[in-house]
Order: sequence, then C-alpha cells, then structure tokens
Amino acid sequence: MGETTTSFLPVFVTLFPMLMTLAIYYVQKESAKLRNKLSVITSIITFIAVAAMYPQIIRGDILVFELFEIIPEMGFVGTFRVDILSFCLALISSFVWMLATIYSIDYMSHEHAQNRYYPTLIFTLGACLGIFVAGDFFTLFIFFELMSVISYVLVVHEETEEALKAGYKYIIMTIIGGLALLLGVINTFELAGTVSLEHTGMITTASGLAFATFIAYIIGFGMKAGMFPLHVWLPDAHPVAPAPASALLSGIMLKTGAYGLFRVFFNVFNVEFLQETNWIFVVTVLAVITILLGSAVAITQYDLKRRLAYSSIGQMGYVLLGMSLFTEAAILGAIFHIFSHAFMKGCLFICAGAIIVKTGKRDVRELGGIGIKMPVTMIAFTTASLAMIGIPPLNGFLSKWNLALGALDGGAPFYVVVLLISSLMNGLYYLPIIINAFFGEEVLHQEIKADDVPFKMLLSIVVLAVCCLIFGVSPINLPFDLSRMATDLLIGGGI
Amino acid sequence: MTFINVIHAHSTVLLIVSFLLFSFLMPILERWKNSWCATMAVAAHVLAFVFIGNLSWRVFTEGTIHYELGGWSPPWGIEFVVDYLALFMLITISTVSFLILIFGTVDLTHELKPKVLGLYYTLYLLLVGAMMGLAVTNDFFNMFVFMEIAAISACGIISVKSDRECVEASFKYLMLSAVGTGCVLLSVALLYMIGGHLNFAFAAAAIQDVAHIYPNNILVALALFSVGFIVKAALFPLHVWLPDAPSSAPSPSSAILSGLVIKIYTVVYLKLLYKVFPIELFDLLPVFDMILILSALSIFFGSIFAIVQEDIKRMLAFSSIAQIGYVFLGIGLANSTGLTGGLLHIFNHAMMKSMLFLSAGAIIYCTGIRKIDDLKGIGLKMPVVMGAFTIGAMAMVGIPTTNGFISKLYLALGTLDANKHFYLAIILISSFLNCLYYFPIVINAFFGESEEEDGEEEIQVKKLPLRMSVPLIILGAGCMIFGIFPKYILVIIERAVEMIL
Amino acid sequence: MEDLIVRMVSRIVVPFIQVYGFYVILHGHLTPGGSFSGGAILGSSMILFALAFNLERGAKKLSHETSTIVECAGAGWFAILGLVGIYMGQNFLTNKEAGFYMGAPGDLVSSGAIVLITLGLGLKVASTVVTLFYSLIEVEGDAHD
Amino acid sequence: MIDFADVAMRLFENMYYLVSVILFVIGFHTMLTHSNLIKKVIGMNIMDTAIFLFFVSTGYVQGGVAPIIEPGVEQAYINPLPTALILTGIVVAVSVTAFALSLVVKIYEHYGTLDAEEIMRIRSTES
Amino acid sequence: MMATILDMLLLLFLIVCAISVARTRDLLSAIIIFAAYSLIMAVVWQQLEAPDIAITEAAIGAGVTSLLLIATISKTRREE
Amino acid sequence: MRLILTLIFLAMIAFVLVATVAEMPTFGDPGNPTNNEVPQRYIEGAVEETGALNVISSIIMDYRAFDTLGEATVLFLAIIGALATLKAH
Repeated sequence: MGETTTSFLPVFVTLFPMLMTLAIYYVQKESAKLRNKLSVITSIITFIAVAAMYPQIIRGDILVFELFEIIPEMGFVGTFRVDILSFCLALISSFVWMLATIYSIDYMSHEHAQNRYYPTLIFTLGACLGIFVAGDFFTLFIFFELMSVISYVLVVHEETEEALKAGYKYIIMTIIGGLALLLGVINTFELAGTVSLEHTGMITTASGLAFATFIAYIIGFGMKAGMFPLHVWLPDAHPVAPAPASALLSGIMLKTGAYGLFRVFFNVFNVEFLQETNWIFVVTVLAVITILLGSAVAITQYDLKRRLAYSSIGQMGYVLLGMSLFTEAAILGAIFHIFSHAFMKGCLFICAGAIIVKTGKRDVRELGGIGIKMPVTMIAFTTASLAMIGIPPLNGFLSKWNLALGALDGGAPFYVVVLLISSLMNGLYYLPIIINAFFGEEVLHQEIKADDVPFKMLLSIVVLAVCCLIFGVSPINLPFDLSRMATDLLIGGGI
Repeated sequence: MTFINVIHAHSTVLLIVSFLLFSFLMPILERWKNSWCATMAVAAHVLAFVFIGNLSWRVFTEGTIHYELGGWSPPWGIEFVVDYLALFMLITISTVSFLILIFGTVDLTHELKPKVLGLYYTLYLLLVGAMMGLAVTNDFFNMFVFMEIAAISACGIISVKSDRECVEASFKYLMLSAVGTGCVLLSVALLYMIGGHLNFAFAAAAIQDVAHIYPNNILVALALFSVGFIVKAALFPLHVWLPDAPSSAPSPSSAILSGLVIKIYTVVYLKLLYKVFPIELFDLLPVFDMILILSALSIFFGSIFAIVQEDIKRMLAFSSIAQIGYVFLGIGLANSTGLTGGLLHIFNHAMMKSMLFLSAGAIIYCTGIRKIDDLKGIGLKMPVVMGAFTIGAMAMVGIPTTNGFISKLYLALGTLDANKHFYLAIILISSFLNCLYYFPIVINAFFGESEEEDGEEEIQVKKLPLRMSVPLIILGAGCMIFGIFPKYILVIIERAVEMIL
Repeated sequence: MEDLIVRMVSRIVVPFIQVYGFYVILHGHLTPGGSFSGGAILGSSMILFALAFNLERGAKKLSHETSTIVECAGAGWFAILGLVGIYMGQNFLTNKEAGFYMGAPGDLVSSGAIVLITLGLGLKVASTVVTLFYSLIEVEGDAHD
Repeated sequence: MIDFADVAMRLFENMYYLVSVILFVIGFHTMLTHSNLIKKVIGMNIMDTAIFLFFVSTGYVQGGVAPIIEPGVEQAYINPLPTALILTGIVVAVSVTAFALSLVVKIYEHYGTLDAEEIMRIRSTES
Repeated sequence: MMATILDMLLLLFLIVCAISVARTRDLLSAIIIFAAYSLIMAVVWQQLEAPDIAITEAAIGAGVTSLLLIATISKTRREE
Repeated sequence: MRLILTLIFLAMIAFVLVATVAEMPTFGDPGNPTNNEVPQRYIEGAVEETGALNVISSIIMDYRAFDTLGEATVLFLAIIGALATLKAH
C-alpha cells in the first residue's frame, strides 16, 4: 500500500483548463486559428498532466491537495484526492477529450458560434476532471453541477428548435438530479458528519434517512448515468449535440454518474451494508432493465446518432450491473467497461459525425455503400461496432467476459442470460449498418467524392478504433491493469 | 478632540445623521445646481462607508457598541446598539445601496423627469438612512419612527415615476404599510403597558418578569408584531403589495425594495422575536412552526406565481416572495445552522435580486423590452447585462460556486438539524421551480432566435453606459466570490447567530 | 370665496391666530403645546388667509422657494443643534451638558436647546402645512417652477 | 367557567382600552373593505387615533394631573412618556395622510375614479 | 361618577362617529364627521390629562387633516 | 361571500383583542407596571435636568429628542414625497 502525498497535479488538471478557457476566450478575438491551437494544446497538456500522475499512482500512492476552505466546519473544504479509481477515469477522460478536441478543429470549421464552442469544451474538461479528482462530496458536487450546467451549452450548440427542446429537458433533468444529489450529500453530512472520500462506510446503520440518502444518490448519479427511469433526457440530448460533443457526452460524461455511484457504494456505504439491507438490489434490477430497454429501443431507431444514444443507455447498464453485483470480476468488468465504452462510443459517435458531415444523411437506411466512399471511417466504425457486440479479440468482449464471470461468481447466472440477450440485440442494430455500408446497394451518393474526411478527423477516429483493437485480449493492456488495481482497491476497502 | 476622535466616538449616530443631513440639504442644492444631487448622494454613501468601516473595526475589537443619544442612559433615553447583527445589516445595506445608486445615476435620468431627480435622491437617502436606523436602534418607538420614514420614502421612490401603475402601487403599499406599522405600534403599546419600558433590553427583562401574569397580552402583541412585519416583509398571505410595487417602479427603486427594504424588517422581526419575547411563551403558541408553515407557503406560491408571469420585473418581484420565505425559514428553524443560512440568504439575496432587477432595468434602458418572450436573442447583443442576469439566475437556483448555493446548503442542513425533513423537500422543490422560470429567460436570451427577423426591424440596442455596467459586474463578481469564499461574510454572521441564540 | 364678511373677519382674526400660534410655539416648554400644535395653528391661519382672499395672493405670501428653504432649514437646524452636542464633546442631541443656556426654570428663554428646536420646528411645521395644502389644491398648469 | 360578571366589570374598568380596541377594528375594517380611497385614508386615521388612545390610556394615573410642573407643589402626575410618544405619533400619522392624499389626487387624475375595484377593472382590461 | 359618565358619553360618541364615517356615502359629510371625531378625541385627551395632545389633535387632527382631505375632494369628487 | 369572510375575520380580531382587554392591567391604577422608575425620573428630574416645566416638552425635545428628529424627518418626507408625486406626473 502506498502513502498519501501532497501533489498539486490534481488541482492543476482541474483548474488549468478552466483558466485556459479565459485565455481561449480572449485569443479568439485575434485569430480563430490560434484559438483552435490553444484548445488542442490545452487538452494535450491536461492529458500529459493526468498521465504524469501515473508513476505515483501505480505505486499505490494517493495524491491529495487542499485548495481552499469554503466552509471548514461543514467538511466543505475544496479538497482534491486522486486514487487509482479516480486516476482511471481521469486518464480515459482526458485522453478521449484530447482526441475529440483535435477532431473538433476540422469538424467544427463549418459550424457557427465556434467562439462559444471551444471555451465551453475546454471548461467542461476541467469540470469533468474536477469530479474525478475531488476529495470530498461537496467538491464533487460542485464540479458535477458545473459540468452539467456548462455542458448544456454543448447540447444546444446547434440552436435548432429540436436542440433547444432537448436542451431544456436536459437542463431540467440535470437540475433535478443535482438537487437529489445535494440532498444525498447533505444527508450524508448530517448522518456521518463528514463527506470526505478518505472514509469508507460513512453510513452503516439502516434508517429512513439513510435509505432516503441512498435513493437520492441513485437519482442524482443515475440521472447522469442514464439509468432506466431517469434516462429520458439522454436520447434527446446526445444526438442533437455536435459529434465531438456527443462523443464526450456519451463516452465520458455518462461515466461521471457511474463514478459517483462507485463512490457512493464503496465510500458512503459499504458492500456488507448494502448487501445486508438488499438496497443494492434496486440498482441491479434497474441496471437489468436499462440494459434490455436501451438495446431494445435502439433497434427501433433509424436515426444514426439516436441509435447510438440508446445503445449508450444499454452499455451504461453493463457498468451499473457490474458494480451492483459486488463480485471481484464484476467490478473489474464494470471498470474496464468504462474504458472500453469510452473508446467504442467515442469512436462511433465521431464516425457518425464524419458520416453526417460528409453525406448529410442521418438515417441508417440511407447509408448504403458508404463503406466504399469512406473506407477508413467505416472500418473504424466496424471495429467499434464489433467491439460493442463483444466479438472476442476486441475490448468489448473482455469487459463482458468479466461481467459474466462476475455474475457466475455471485451465483446469478440469470444476468449472464441478460448479457447474452443484449449482445444479440447489439448485433441486431449494429450489423445491419455495417453490412449495408459495405455490401448494400449505393443510393443517392453519386455526388459524394470518394475521399475520406480530413486528416485531423481521421486521426482521432483511427486512434480510438486502434484502442478498441489493442486493448482487447492482448498481453499489454494498460487499461485492464489499471482496472484490476482499482478493483483490488475497492474490494480491499482500502480507499 | 480631533476629527478622527469624533468619528471614532460618534460614528454610530453620525452614520444616520449624515444621511438625514444630506437629504435635508438636497432640495436646496437642487434649486441651485441640479446636477450635483447625484454626487451628493454618492458622497453620503462614501461617508457612510467611513463610518461603517470604523464601526466594524470597533465591533471586532471592542465588542458591541452602545450609543446613548443625548447622553441619557437607556431606560430614559434612546439607545443605539451596534452588534454583529446590526453590523452585518449595515454592511449589506451600504454596499448594495451604493451600487444601486451608481447604477441609478444613469438609469434615472432616463426613467424620471429631470425636475424630480433631486427629490428622488432625497427620498433614496432617507430610505437608506432609515434602514440603517432600523438596524441599529434598540428602542421600540424609535423603531416605529424609522419604520414610518422607511415606509413613506419607499412609497415615494415608487410614485416618482410618471406612470399610472406606479401611483396605484404606491398607494397600495402605503396603505398596507400603514396597517403594518399600526399593528406594530399597537403591539408596542401592549408591551409597554405591561413592561413599562421601551428599550429592547429593559423591555425584555420586564416582560420576562410579568410573563406569567399577562400571557395573553404578550401573545397578542406577538401576533400583531408578526402580522405587521409579515406585511412589511411581504411573506406569502400578506404579500399583495409586493408584486405591484417593484414591477412598476423605476429599476433602482425595485432593486432596493426587493433587495433590501423587505430584508430589514425581517431582521428587526428576528431581533424582537429572539431578544424581547420570553422563551417560555413559545410553549404556549407554536410560533416557530407557524413561521415555518408561512415560509413554506411563501416559497412555494411565490415560485408558482412567478412561473406564470410575462413581465420580467413582475416575475422577479414574485420571486422575491419566495426568497423572503427562505429567510423566514431560517428564522423559524431556530437553530444555529438554519439561522446562519437565513441571515446569509439576506446578504446573498440582496446581491442577487438587486443584480437581477438592475439587469432587467438595463435591458429596459437599452431596448425598451419588458416582456419575457421578447427577450429572444438578446444575450449576444448585451453580454454584460445578460451575463449578470445569468449569474443571478444561477444563484437563485442554487448552482454551486454561486452564493445562492451556500445559503441553501446552510438552510438545508438547518432543516435536518431541526429534524424537519419536509422543509428540506420544500427547499429542493423550490430550487427546481426557480430553475423553471429563470432558465428559459437565459436560454432564450442566448440561444433563442429572434422571431421578427423577416420584415420587422431588429431589436435596437443602445450602448450600455459604464456607470450601469460596473455595478452589474461588481455584483456578479460578488455573487461568485461569496459563493466560493463565503467565510468572509460568515465571520460576521456566525458571531451574530451566536449572539442571538 | 369673494365674501366681504369673511374677508373682513379673517383680516381681523388671522393676526390674532398667528400671534396665538407663536405663543404656543414659544411657550412649548412651559405650557401645553409646542412646535407641532403651534406650527399647525400658524399654518392653518395662513391657509385661512389664503382661502378668504384668493389662492394666488395667498401663494405669494409663501412661495415654494421660501417654503422649501424653511423646510430644509427647519429639519437641518434640528440636526445641527444635535451636532453641537458632539462639538462640545458630548453625545448627539445633548442639551444641558453641551452648555446651552439653561436659564431659570419658568422663564421664556430657558431650557437650552429645547426653545431653539421648538422655534425651528414650529416654523417648519407651519410651512409644511401650508405647502402640503397648496400642493394638493394647486391647479395642474401653474404648478411649480 | 368564565365569570361573565367579572369580565364585564373588568371591561368597564378598562373602558378606554375597550373603546380604543373597538375603534381599531372599525378603522381596520374601513381601511380594508371600503373601496373608496379617501375612505381608506380616513379609516387609516381612525385606526391610528385608536392606537394612540390606547397608548395614552396606558399612561393615565387615577388622580394624576398633566405633567406640567409647578415648582414647590407636590402632587401626582400622570405618566408623561406615552403622551410624549403619541405627540410624535400624531404628526407621523398626518404626514402619512398627506402623502396618501397626494397619491389619491394623482390616481384620480389618471384613472378618473376613486374606487379601488374600478381601478382594478381598468387595469385588468388594459393589460 | 360624573366624570365617568362624561367619559362614557365621549367614548360612545367616538364609536358612533367612527361608524358613521364608514357608513356615510357623501365624502364631504364623512370628512366633517371625521373632524367632529377628532374634536371629541381632543376632549377625550383632555380627560386623560394630556393637554399637549389635546391641542395638537385639535390643530392637526381636526384642522390640518380635514383641510387636506377637503383639498383632496375639491380636486377629485365628492361622492363615493 | 367575501364580505362575510371579512366580517368573520374582523370579529375574530375584535374578540381576541376584547378578550385581552379583560386581562389587562387596570386602567389608571397607580400600581401599574408602566409607573416605574422611568416616568418617575422624568417628573422629578425634568425641571432640573432640562429646564423645561412641561415634562412632555422635555421628553420630546431632550430625553427622546431623536424621535422628534425622526418625526421632523417624516414631515419633511411627506412634503418631499408629495412634491415628487405631484411634479412627476
């Protein structure tokens, strides 16, 4: 076990993007190019800063920093704390964010209001990392709300009627979730007297208030994670955003909810307590419904991005299911699925963006023959789709395998069936797109030139697709090792 | 006997007298040179900052300051007391009213006829002076006099606008104020009858002694006090004057009415409730529970009414009813966390609501639009104003890093400390309702498309003068700063709460 | 009101009322009455005068210019007398300790600041009453300035 | 069981208080329910005088005289404090009345009526 | 005892005046009744040994307030 | 309906207040709580301390002179308010 060391890095990765937002905001008056460069550089530096924590984290150290005291006597002290779980999430977020930012430069070049887009994107990065590196629930809550509210701007970027409607739904649900989360945090503080993530098992006596706290957390984080009854905002909000923003919304921001639930299950409560009271069963059931419903509805959708959005709901169900089963393999699967899904869904969404930009078509039935016109994009899309379905050498398989193992360990083969069914359904809605793209008859694409999208877009697409490929069943699998370490930490109760 | 010594010894009274003297001078000055009035009003505020600076230094180093007017010791003469609570109010009032005034120096030339400007500043100074007097006074009858000064001047700054709604709203406010002050005076009489003292401290001691002989007197007095102050503070069932008054008045008047005037009565009520009335009385009558119920109704209905409003200032006025409910909630919780939240909300809401009213005023100044639906696409044309409005809206909803969040957090913890979960739900629900009526405005302003693009001309936007934008920026920054570093104001509030309980 | 009798009577009566008003003001510290009642009597006498003759002539007796100055001066006078207390090293509005001439109890000129304040306030109240009456009764067109 | 005779006796003894309370309610009623604005103002005045009467009554002492000291004469005086306060109160009341009346004049100029309900109707039809 | 009966009569008058002010439809009459009310009030205050207020009430309550009210109805209207 | 409600409301107020009257200290009783050291000092000390024979004058102009300053301010305000209202329109 490592020791606790004070490090400024966690604060840096949060505040640096936020401060750079100002710089970007001022630079953009001078030149758009400089703004784009600055955004990319910011995201790269942030990624490097996150990665720089790796040597210490891998030793098992925990990095802490106390920035300022807001209300000290209420445990409201703006602390930052990075352990292996936080690091996993921060790493994947900053990585995907970096790629999405690079992708944005070409993708957004024809869009309006870029001056609003880039500062928002970078600020959201800071807020999102803030959630992962926060050291207490109050700080976490602050960054959570900041991220939710600021990302509203990303959702409504298009400013169409549809986007505004979806955005309104999003902001309303976000506020409800935020309030529920606030309720949970306040209740925790009331019951435990602390909200710091140093502690585990803050609440271990069952009471009405404790249950209310549990439910409040489920609502608050589940809202963000797209859990079944609270997912209603998701299929509207994700498709209307610009493609890189959708990729981030689906790939990263959904994970903030999952991360929060991890913290709730293992820090606020603990495994024994949740199993004893059977409260966790609520989450398990909802997760199963989420998986089945997300996958089933996705089949009925013909809008490409909408289909991907529903697929996200289903995939988040895996993560929720994994974390609620509480066996080692299941948790490993859940954490690894966070990585996998970030790669896969990030890739899929930006591919979709590339397709839409190129063809102007959103309907999956009209994409016949696109694979020949845009070979690289479609190959990447295919890789990610296959990973989604869970075809063996790809990363999606590895996470599902572990989840299934976990379910069997927990003596609940029923969940394996669920996983299988959902994989089947994944196949049902991904394969037709791919088949149609490569073998379908070419419709209405005569005017499109047979060249792929610009280099910067391709770069991101390819990198993500390669990640799906190599972080599958391969001997050198950094995400898997990190997930294993995080699982050890969670199961060992050594947070 | 240097000048510094004089300020040091008499800053309590000089603070109020300087406002009175400046306003007495104003009408003469106005005849001589009209343009100096605004400068005079600003000068009065700057002078007040000097006195308040001195007072805060003394309060922090020496503790509570007692000032005996005319040199007569308390039971015989009037006494001013500056404790942490009063200091807190003084700071709030002086800062916010100063910023509103700076804004008003431009806005008023647009909203009012030039010949009433001098009179407006006179009324404004008297209102501010009276509020400060209410904060420091420790005498029942003196309180009554200050209440009347505040009432008439508050009505005056509504009716100076040449708009017929203004006169009517002002009259309504005046009548209800008269009911309020009448009730307060009657209850002062009831308390004087059995206590024989007018000084708060002496009256409290005397009433404590006779509480078992005349319990009904005290109860009726308490009920009348409550009615009087609830009318003045515009809590739910007796709020009828509020929506009319600030929505028709000139924007600086609306800001000061909604931001400060209703708060000062709340603080006076708080002071009386905790300091004067004997504790065992509250066993006979569940006063705090009644306050809680009223505040819950106020929070709920204020928000509901605000949702259906079309006029932006009217919506803000209804929102004030909801927000004053929070303050009363803090009072009713009667524990230190809740009370801290309530007092903090006084300060925070003073900043947020004045900022919102001022930005509404700036919108009206620049474009002439009052209807919420017409505000589409205005955000990019006036970024400072709508930026301030957005911060205000976020603070109202209670998004973290804004000050509204901190006070709601304290209130929420207070409800849990008092074991009253129902009110926690009320707080959360009302935050949600706030979001329902504040966010559409912001969304429309920034993302909405202006509808009359074809054919009709674009919205004409005047340039925002510096003196209007600076107060908005300061208030906006204040909302953020006190959202992240609330401890600078909590230092005072916590001591005030300690002293009250 | 062009009635001759009313005019004659008021011409005779008004000076007496005014003298009585002044008496009430000046003897405020010795007998019942004081600045407010005396001021009101004084003001009413002027209103009576104005009503008996006509409003324009009455208005000339006390223009808005003058009344405003009297108003402000009356209130300011009070505050300044209070500041004398501070100047003398005492608290605000101190009377005896601040060194005002106290005289012998019962004299007309006695009791220090009380007489001075009463006098100032009495005039102020008188002018207030008159101004209020005029501002209410004045016709829209020839209002002010 | 309440002794009604005793209560009646108490009420008779406290006749001034009783009357001022009744006047208060009458004034309150006039002020709140009459739609005529001038009546409202008069009602306010009645309410105020009722309160003043109440306040001054608290200072009355049986057999006392007005507190104008005749040096050398020993006698009981009434409590001067309420009287002094109410002196202030009356002036405050007249100020409020004056201001309210100036508003009434302007309301009449704008709306052409003094009836509060009529004004409400005019406002609602316009907006 | 005489004093008490006088007090009672005065107070009764007060109530009667107050009610009739509220009931009278003619505003000028109402104002005159209100002036009478104030004058009775002045006497009541004399009964309460408060001559200062008695004088003030007579001058301000009955005099000034009535004058202002009459000025107002002269600018507006007499009927309710 | 509204009238009846108002009347009921007023009757309630009246009842409460009248009920309170029955329990108040007796009118004019020299032993009432109001007759404490405060008026005593005013009556005994006024002539010497303020020089005024009329105790009421000495109270409003000296002991509690600040109230009177406030009252003068209210009068001043009434005029300013009335002028502002009348000039504005």
